[in-house]
Amino acid sequence: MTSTDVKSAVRADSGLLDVRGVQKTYYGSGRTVEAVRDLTFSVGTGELACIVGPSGAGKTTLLKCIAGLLPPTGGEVRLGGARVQGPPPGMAVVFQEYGRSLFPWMTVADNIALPLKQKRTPKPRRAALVAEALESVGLRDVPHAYPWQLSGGMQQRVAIARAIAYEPDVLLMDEPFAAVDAQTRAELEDLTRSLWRNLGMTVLFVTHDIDEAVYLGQRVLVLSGSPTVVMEDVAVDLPAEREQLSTRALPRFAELRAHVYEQVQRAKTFHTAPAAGASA
Amino acid sequence: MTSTDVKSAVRADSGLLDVRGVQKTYYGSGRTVEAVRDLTFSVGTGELACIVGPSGAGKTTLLKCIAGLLPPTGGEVRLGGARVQGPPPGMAVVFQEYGRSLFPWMTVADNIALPLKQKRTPKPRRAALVAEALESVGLRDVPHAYPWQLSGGMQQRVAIARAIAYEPDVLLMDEPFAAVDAQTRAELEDLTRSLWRNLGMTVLFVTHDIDEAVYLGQRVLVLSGSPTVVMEDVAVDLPAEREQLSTRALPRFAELRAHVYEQVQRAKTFHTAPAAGASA
Amino acid sequence: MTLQPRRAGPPPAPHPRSRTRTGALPEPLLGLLGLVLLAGVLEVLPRTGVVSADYLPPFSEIADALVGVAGEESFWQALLDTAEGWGYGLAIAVGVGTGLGLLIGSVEVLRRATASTIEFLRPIPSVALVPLAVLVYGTGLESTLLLVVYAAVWPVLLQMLAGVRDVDPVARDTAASYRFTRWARLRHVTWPTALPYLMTGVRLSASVALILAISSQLIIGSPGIGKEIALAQSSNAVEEMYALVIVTGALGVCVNVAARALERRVLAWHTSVRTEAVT
Amino acid sequence: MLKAGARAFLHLFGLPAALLALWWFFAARSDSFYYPTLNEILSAFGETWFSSRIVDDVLPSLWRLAVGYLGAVVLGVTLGVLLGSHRQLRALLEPVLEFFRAIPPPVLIPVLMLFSGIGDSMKITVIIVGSVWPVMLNTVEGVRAIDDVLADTARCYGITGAARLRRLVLPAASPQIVAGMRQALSISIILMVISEMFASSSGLGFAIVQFQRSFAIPEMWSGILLLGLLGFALSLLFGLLESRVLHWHRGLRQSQKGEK
Amino acid sequence: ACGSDSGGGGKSGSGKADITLGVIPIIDIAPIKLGVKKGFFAEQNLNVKLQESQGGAAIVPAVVSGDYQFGYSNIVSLLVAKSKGVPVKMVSVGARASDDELDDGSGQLMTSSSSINTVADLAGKKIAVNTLKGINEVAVRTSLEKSGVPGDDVSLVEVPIPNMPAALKSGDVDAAMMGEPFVTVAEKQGAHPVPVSYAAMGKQMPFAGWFVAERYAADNPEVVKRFTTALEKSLRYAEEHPDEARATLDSYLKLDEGVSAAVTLPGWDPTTSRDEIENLAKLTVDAGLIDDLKPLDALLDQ
Ligand SMILES: Nc1ncnc2c1ncn2[C@@H]1O[C@H](COP(=O)(O)OP(=O)(O)OP(=O)(O)O)[C@@H](O)[C@H]1O
Ligand SMILES: Nc1ncnc2c1ncn2[C@@H]1O[C@H](COP(=O)(O)OP(=O)(O)OP(=O)(O)O)[C@@H](O)[C@H]1O
Ligand SMILES: [Mg+2]
Ligand SMILES: [Mg+2]
Repeated sequence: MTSTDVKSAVRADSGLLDVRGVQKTYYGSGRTVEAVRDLTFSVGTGELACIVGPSGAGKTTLLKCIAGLLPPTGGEVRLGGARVQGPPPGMAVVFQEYGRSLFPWMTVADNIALPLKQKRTPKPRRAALVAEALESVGLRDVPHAYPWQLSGGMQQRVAIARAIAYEPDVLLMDEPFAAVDAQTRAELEDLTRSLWRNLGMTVLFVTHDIDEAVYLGQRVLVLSGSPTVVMEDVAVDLPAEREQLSTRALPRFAELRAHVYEQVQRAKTFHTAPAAGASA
Repeated sequence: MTSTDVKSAVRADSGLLDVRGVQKTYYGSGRTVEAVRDLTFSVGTGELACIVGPSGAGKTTLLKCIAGLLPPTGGEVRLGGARVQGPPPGMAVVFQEYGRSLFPWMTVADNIALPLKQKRTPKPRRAALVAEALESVGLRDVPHAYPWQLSGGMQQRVAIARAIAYEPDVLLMDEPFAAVDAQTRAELEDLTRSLWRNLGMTVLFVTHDIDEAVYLGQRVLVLSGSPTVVMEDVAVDLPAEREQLSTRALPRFAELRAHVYEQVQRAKTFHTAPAAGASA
Repeated sequence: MTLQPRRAGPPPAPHPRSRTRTGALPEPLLGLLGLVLLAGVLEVLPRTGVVSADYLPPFSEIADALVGVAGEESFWQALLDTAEGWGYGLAIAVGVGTGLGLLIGSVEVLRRATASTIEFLRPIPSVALVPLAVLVYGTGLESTLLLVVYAAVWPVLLQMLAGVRDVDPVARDTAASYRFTRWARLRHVTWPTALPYLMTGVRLSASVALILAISSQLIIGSPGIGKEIALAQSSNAVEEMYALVIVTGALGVCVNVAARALERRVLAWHTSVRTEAVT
Repeated sequence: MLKAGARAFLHLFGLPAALLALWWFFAARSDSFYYPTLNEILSAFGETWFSSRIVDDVLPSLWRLAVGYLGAVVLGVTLGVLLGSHRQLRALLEPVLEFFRAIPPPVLIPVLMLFSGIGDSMKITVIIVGSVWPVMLNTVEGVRAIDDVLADTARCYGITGAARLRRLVLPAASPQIVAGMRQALSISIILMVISEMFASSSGLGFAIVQFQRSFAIPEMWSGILLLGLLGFALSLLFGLLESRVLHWHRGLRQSQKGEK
Repeated sequence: ACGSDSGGGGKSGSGKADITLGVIPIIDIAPIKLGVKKGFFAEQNLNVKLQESQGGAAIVPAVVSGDYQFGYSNIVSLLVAKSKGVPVKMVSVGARASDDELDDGSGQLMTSSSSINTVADLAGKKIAVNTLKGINEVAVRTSLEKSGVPGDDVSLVEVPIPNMPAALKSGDVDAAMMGEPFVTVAEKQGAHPVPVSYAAMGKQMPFAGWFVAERYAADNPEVVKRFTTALEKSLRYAEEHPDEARATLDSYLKLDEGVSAAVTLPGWDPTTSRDEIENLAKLTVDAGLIDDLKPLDALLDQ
């Protein structure tokens, strides 16, 4: 299949993501880890799904398989009907290792502009997108700094800015707000939702913060501990208009939150041999 | 002053930490940032103080100055009466960039054991400490893996395990739980408190999670946005015995939480020209 | 650094270069000092009879000869000839080595398929190829170039191969996920990662190329410093020979100064440069 | 399994075989005295090297090579670590070292002869002096590029002195050091040859030069062939060492590729 | 590259021909320099360019490939080359040994050791020669055999001539086979000659010659003829005017003050007789460098 074929197929139904029986085992020097055992779910075009699960469950692995960066050992990922075999067009990823995903040899602005250049975004539009993205993550002042001159949280926000400036059809985010302060986090959450609603992207959002998952998502997928399966798929039936204080104050929010929390707690001991039970 | 002098001085009052008028400006290629303007506070021996503040406020910078890794541009840090000019003995640091702070050429167990070897901990004791520390962060199964074979959260927990196995007098932690899931986070919080109480360490804990700061600390220092000053020093008058559910359910907890939240919100716009320091 | 704690207020504006410890010389001066010390050693060794002044004359005499040599027009012509063979050779070697390195390094199949051949060809000394070079290209510049390029291409190529391998997987994934074209990946990810390696490769190559340019003049007799050295040698003009050797060494020092300056510009972002820059 | 083996074989010998075939083709139709046919070279190879020369020439050469190479590695790493970690020292010594680096061995050898005579020690010195540079430069750069967070971590935990060297500096710089050692390997072989051109009465380089001087061209080519084979064999050995020392780096760099 | 006409390297005929000579920068080639200066080559309509190389490694292939038209080499090397089938032939004698086996400027064994005075004293000693398997080795072995010492009872090592005085002084070698100006240099440093020299192989024995590629000789007999004529004239002139020859030395060597007046010059009688050269060839056979005299015929024939 040529790349134009893929492209047009994706355009047709560019966001429909289908994860079918994905299985991933890492074979390393003497260490074999079955990170993901059997994951099957799908995310419709324009949906915003959050993924929670214990540390080491395989969330990052799953995201990489979806992004076409890692070939699954079994099963397949389909995006817009086509099988994902390499990074599909129109997809942006915010990596958990944000620090290493920024190019240290480029300034912040260049880091954000480069993917746009790759997309052949015209120059004036590019400059506007970069400035806008930086503005929206609260980094208006640093376009000419290098990533290593920034604090952890600022680096992470640069990575986010790069992804949103790209205006992707599908956005994968791996714990994107882990290093920012509470208030910035809230702002970024709202930013994510508004971008999602305005641009109609499909968003897959990995987080450890259960409140965040419930607040952001239309659905929350709860993964079990490693080897990973989908433990539960919680539909978040909160109103579409969300607001930090009022939404979080809703009784339904508290219910959902409690439910997901319970599930996550169960997730760690989901498999008969509860390997990772911290004992302290 | 010889290193034995420092050592004995530290032993005398090993935890008393005195930050006096610390100022730090980064002079970089064309970019000069006044990260910390004037910080003065002290943390008594055996105290547990949390530090919160907006992203980019200079928390990491402050921690590095305290650890003796970065010479302040102005002011000084004193530990146990002696001026800090290099990393003092008996101090452990968990870096925000946990991934880069693990030695990729060593297994997880070796990473934890190495500082102990440097302290001349006898071998059997060392093995016990390593096993115990791994157990307590929920990583019993991975001593022979390399750091890069682990997930982000697992790597962070290895860095934590290394610090606690070291049994330091002073423990500096820079957003140490940012990459772990909610339940593990709660467990690690309790672990930190129990270690602190049992070993009598002085702990300085940087976090973005205001709940966490209030739950953990005896004090919460709220830093302003860059250039940084101490905005408020909140004493946490919660009972010493804390428990995840009941303590967080206390009305006083909610009050403190709300207060700190408000302060942090104010912190971002504390300076009249909020971005003045960061501009080139 | 002052001992007094500072109060709030305007920043104390220490000089950005304040990191050089008190009492220490600025770096170019230090380097000069090193060279002066070397000259001192060269002066003292023969004077104290550790080596015979007949074979290693004191530095002052070499310097005298150097002044004499510098007065001759033929010397400058020779220097020019050497610089020509060296410059062209180095440029070709760096170009070819970099290109091949990027190509071979980023295509796994090529890397595997060429490894054995590269390892086979590398240890073949250029001097052994003299007859071949002369036979094919005569005794002119081309022969020198062939020998220079043959020897100087390997350091660049090998450094490039090592550098291309060192790409951070997260950076690579980032580029892949944004669907960078092959060219963009090369240009924006592989190239900057390999650049520090390449810098070392170029520095290695520069001296290898100089050495070969001079050696091949020495052996083949094409015009240049090497030929002058050979002539001085066969006339037992010891001082003059060392004077020419010193010129050779000085060329090497110049290259390094240039390379370091370039490095400070193009690698300002790299850990090695930025952690040594002012903090 | 077998398929993988066959592919490895093809990778190892495919290109060399093609090149040999090319040589065969061109040499067969050239009448030049200096390009003997492959037949002649191969038969000269057998006659020349499967004889007492193995003991008389090859073994002494290998011995000098081994001592010289190891000497260069030890010296290069030592100097490199020193210069890499002390900026002032580097500023002081770099020009001097660069000065010596630029002097051609054929010019340097007579000077070395003044100090170390004309025996094996001179040849070993030449090998060391010539091949120390790639190791040294790479070590300097490797040491300078140590991750700052990692260096801070070591400082905090009191990992200083010898432990710092062993646990932080050398491993962190090892990818670069190994790259330098790989360079130095072939340079050592070349310098072994060059040093044996002076004041020698045995050795691989000596033999090759003699062949060249006495116009035994097929024999000379067979010597060059032997040098190439030697380089290739040593690089295979080196690869084993490399995969041991740098297996973490391989793993780290490939970790994202998943399998393998 | 020099000369304007297209005959560079020259077709036969009497037109102007550009020729390049591959030489070694030693005193032996003074006559050529002198001859060029005197215009003997211009008389023959030859435009001569001299290219200095360190030795046969570059000269022989350059002559074979036609980059140089004529080359200078010692005859033993030419015999060896011929025995291996290198397509060259010798056109003229280049230099001869002197008459005094204790004073040969081109090849004289020098020693600093007071215990070495006769050839027999050399038994078991270490001797430096410029190139093994070359004329010096033949000279040393021949002298030893003549004195009843087995020819292989010395160990020979290669040392470049400029480094020989140092090697002698440091005791790295016991004796060294060197040429001028180093004989004079070593003498000044207290070394003395031992009767092992080119002259000891045969007084006035030709030891070096000029050669061409066979193909070139066949294609350009005329140029070769003119070259040998001019060469002969130059050699004779130098032989007859040693002072002028000495003066020439300073024009291409960088000798110390007074050295050019003190060095021993080789003989330059150009008469090429097969018998004289055959002597050297026989010695070469005896030393084991070639198997028989066939190369000699090939070298001189046609
Ligand atoms: N490169 C690798 N080589 C070997 N094992 C790996 C590799 N990467 C991940 N793993 C293993 O796969 C499992 C899942 O890792 P993954 O990074 O997907 O977890 P995660 O859900 O993202 O965890 P976290 O929330 O801590 O980031 C872990 O047990 C980890 O040790
Ligand atoms: N190496 C550096 N060079 C130049 N500027 C730096 C450097 N490190 C930090 N800064 C600047 O100093 C300021 C404070 O950074 P610091 O890392 O201390 O913040 P932080 O409070 O830890 O933030 P975060 O919560 O995001 O980690 C930031 O504006 C940052 O850009
Ligand atoms: Mg992860
Ligand atoms: Mg920080």
